[in-house]
Amino acid sequence: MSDAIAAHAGAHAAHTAHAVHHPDLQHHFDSLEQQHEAATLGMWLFLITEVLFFGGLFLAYTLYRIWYPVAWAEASRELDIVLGAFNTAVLIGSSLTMAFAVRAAQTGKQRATVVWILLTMALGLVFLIVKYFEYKEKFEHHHVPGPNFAFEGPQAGPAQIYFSLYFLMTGLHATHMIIGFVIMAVIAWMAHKKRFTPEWYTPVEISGLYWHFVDIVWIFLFPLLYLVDRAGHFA
Amino acid sequence: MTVPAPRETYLNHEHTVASWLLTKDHKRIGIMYLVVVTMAFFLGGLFASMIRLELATPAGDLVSADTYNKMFTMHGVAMVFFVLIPAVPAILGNFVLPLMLGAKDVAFPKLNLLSWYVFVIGFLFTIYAMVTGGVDTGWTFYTPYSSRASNTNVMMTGLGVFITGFSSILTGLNFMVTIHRMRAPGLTWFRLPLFVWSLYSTALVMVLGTPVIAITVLALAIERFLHFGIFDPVIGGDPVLFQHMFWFYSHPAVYIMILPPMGAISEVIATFSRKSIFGYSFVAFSSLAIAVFGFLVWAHHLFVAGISVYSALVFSFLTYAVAIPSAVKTFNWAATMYRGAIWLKAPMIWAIAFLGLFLVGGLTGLFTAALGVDVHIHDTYFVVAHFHFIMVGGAIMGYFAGLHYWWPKITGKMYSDIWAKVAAVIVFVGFNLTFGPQFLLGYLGMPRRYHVYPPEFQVLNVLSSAGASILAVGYILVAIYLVASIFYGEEAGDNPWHATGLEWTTQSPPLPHNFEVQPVVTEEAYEYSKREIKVV
Amino acid sequence: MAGHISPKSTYYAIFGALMVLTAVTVGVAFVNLGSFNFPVAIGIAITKATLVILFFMHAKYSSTLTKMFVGTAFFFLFILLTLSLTDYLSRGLKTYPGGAGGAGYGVRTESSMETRPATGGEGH
Amino acid sequence: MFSGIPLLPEQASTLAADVDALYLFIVAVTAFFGILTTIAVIYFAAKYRTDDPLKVGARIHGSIPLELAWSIIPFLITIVIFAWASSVFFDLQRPPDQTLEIYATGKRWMWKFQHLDGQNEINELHVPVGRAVKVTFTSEDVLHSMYFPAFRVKADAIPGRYSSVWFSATKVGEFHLFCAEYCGTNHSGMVGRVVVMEPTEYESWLTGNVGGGSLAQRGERLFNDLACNTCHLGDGRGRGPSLARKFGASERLASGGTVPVDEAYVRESILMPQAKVVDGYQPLMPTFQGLVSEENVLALVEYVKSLRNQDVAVSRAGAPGESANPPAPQENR
Repeated sequence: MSDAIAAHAGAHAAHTAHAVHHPDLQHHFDSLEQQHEAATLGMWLFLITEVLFFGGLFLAYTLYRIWYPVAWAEASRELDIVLGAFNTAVLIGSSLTMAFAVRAAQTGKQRATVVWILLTMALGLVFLIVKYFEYKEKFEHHHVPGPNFAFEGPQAGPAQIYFSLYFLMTGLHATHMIIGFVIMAVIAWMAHKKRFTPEWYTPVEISGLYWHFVDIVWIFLFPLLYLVDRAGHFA
Repeated sequence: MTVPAPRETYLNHEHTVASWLLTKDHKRIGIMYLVVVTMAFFLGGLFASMIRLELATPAGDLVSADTYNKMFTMHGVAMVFFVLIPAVPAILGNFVLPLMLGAKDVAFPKLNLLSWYVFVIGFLFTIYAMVTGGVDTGWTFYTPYSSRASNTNVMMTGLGVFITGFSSILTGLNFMVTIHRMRAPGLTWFRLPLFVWSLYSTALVMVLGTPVIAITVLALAIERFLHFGIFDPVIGGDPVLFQHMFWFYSHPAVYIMILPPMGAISEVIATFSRKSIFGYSFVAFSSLAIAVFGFLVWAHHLFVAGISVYSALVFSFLTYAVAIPSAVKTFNWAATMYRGAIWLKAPMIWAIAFLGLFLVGGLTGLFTAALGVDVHIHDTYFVVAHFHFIMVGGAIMGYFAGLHYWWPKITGKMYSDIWAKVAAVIVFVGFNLTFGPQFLLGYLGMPRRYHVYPPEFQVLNVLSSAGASILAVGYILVAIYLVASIFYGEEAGDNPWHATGLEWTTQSPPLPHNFEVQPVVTEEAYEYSKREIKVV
Repeated sequence: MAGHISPKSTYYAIFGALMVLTAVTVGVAFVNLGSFNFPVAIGIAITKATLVILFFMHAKYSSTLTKMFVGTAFFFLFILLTLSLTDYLSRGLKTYPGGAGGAGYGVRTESSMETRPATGGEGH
Repeated sequence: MFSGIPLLPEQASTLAADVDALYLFIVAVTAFFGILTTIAVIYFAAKYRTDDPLKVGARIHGSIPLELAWSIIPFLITIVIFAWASSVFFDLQRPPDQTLEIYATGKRWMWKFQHLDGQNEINELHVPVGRAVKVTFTSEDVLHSMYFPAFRVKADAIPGRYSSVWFSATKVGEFHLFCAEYCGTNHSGMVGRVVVMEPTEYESWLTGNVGGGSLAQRGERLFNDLACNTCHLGDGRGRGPSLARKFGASERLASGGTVPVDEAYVRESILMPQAKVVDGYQPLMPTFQGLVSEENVLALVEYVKSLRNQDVAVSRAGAPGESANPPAPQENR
């Protein structure tokens, strides 16, 4: 992905797109078609590694949830379900705007592409701001694992595991969001410079894949972390 | 008569340092990996020498216990992450994969360069960790020792491994896309050289496995640094979970190490037997089968680590299943030689040495997979000997076979055939003497990672140390004649082995963009019997 | 350049479905389904993820190869989870007359496992 | 010089011979296939050798029957090995019903053994010949692994959990005890010996080394010193449940469900008392995490175990040591 973007950055602006001698066609590819396929395939493969990357944490999560259902129930209740649900909606919304950004690029609407990407970034920012306040609250309540960790009751040990996983999972997710935010900024700039055409919009598309993936991770994190035992089954 | 102008090659078309450090040429990147990996190899070898010297006597008289522990840890880290994993894919794979496919480059040349930089940064982190006190956890970083007890540079080393992991992921991703999308016209999947199949399988493991070690090491680092607790038994965590996650990658990583050398061996044996590989599709699919089955067996490293007995049964059974594709490959290689026209040049000698050692390594795996025996030999020198036979006897010998095979293509120069054969024999003998006795030691009960040991084990340890010195001579010899060939070697010619394969149809060293005209493939791989071979 | 262009209505429909499913998963979390809360929540999350992959990410219109890659990712994730759990879920089982204490016996596994399904009937 | 090197370690337990038989079987199988393949490769290399680089080999592409044969036959052989090895494994994992119980803790860098009669040993373990011995152990710090090569048994010591090995020694003598899981600086110094003695000698060793009463008695003293007995009254009317006749049975939990009362549950109840509260009782008990060492936990566990056959127990506060209880059973199950 970075390849395609960087390659593009090095190439001169493409006002007159032509399939054979397109300025964005790198020398080692035969056609834009081949280049596009390679780039999207590469992105999908990268996302596969991301699935397994988060997968290790999902394994730890599953194991400890089976072992410590009560601690999971109690610790999860410390999270604010309203903020969690709000953020879920925000992120799904950003996926929608991202899908529209790709669509605008596909149909050659440069200005609309910029607008949709800026909207996506705005929603991403909202998500991160909400996340910041959630983290802040955790710091204040000493729910950050480590020497200062405090948790009422007998489940303090396993609850610390829960919060370790909470911070690792959401922290990594937020890191991905920030990276996505930077990528979006680059893409918005490129779109603003009218670098995309219906013949060549690969960077928009593969950045979109990445953004949607980050959304999917959250779609799993939300029920796993916020909705553990709201029905009061274990405590 | 005028002196003909030297041909333009990827080596001579640019000369500046920047032209190397900023190159996007897969061939130059392969060479840059060669340089770093060779450094790591001699670094790891240095640590190994220290270990073997220390173990020549039962007492801990050469280095202190702490130093010894750091020695074997850093030997493992350097060799596993910076030699075995990148050796064949990143050096030989990078160099020959696009050539074999008839492509101008890999799919993402800049990403390829980035992988090298990521690799070097990871290596520098690890070197930094080594020179500022070292690390003593063993390359396996088992918790809670690594997270709580050790007071060495675990964080730095872990970060080095984490960063290097991304190099591996990006290389794997690049190779997979390249093989899918960059094949020359006519080069269908079943016309691909078997080296490509093995690289594809390897890339699959890299892409699927490496992220898990990345998250595991990251979790460990955070547990150590920020005192999070995921594996911490004090708050109810399970240290064995770390082992599960660690081996989910690190066992398939063994296949990252051994599959590409297997592919190189297929090339060498077919070329020097002047025959199609016996059972092409079985060899090809066995690579994929090894890659996939390799993901199902990791807990055989945990048979005495406290996993459930039922789980142990499942993993033992699956381990036997993964043994079959490796056996199939070996039988096919042997069968390929049947009624061949066997030209015993140096690469073939290395390949035959590989067969002998890999055979021992693979067969001794049957012992470690057998539950009843593994309880006794787990964490003893038997296991040490077993995996060295696979990783050094298999992976490194296969790497050398491949390096000797493609060396004339890479450098355009031919090394001394006779010295190469002598080196192969020295390495083979030295290797067997080093690690053969360790099987006996292990079954007699000598645990691994022991700085001092009971005196009754001394004779076998002395034999092993003696073998190690022979081995060292062999490796140094290889370095000498290969380097010498660059300066004094004869011109190799474009196809010195009279081999099939697209990489031999271009000049040696190749053009910057590999081929003058886009090659088109019209036949299967290794069609020696059909083919009028171009005589140089 | 090729590439499927979905109508805007499709995106709106998927967005709507995702929002509804989010509301459902929150709502259902407050209903005591015993041991089924977890599978239901995961089921809804998988459905949502599938919608995103198929429509927002255009996997539905992509090559077989892409689809295979997506499948591969989840297959190996499945392997990681299930094969690890073969250990954890069978650790507590009594395997021999000697009782507890054999290799593979976990201190915490067993009772918490037994607690979980057994509590089903009497949630407070 | 080399004649002195044995190929097998001493066989000193009932299962050692079984493990060695399996080992030798695999040696035979692998040697057969290894030598067969090696001979084939060397023979082909010699017979079909040529120095003419232009000669080409025969046109053979493969053979499906051969491929199937050398896939299926090795697979069947590995199945045999798998089945045999698994049966040996189960024997190694499954102690007989009557075992002599010994407790141990691993800590950097020593093994500490506790006998039921109260004898403590460090890096040395005395056991009688011809009797099944089960060592139950845990670790106080990092991973260790208890390894007796002469008995062919090994298991990792894991902090927070109990592991065990069992063996029945067949030879009088001294054998190695190793730590097989890397545990830091002095890992290779975490070694010791197991001394196998004639039963009579063992008895006299036991009586010569008594110190401070049996393990169960030490547990009882701890039980009183830690004031456990103020709540866990013998008649069941205390704030905590009576512990008489509990071990080996199962207990109903306040959260519903049952839990078998075994070493692990007793240990957990001492260190994390509110994890599984017995039905009908309040979660009042404080944790003893950090207050009781793993060795003392084992003593308490053994004490609770010793109460399994008693009708009424644990009500005599203030009478440490002078026990009216029958001596703790030396044999478990």
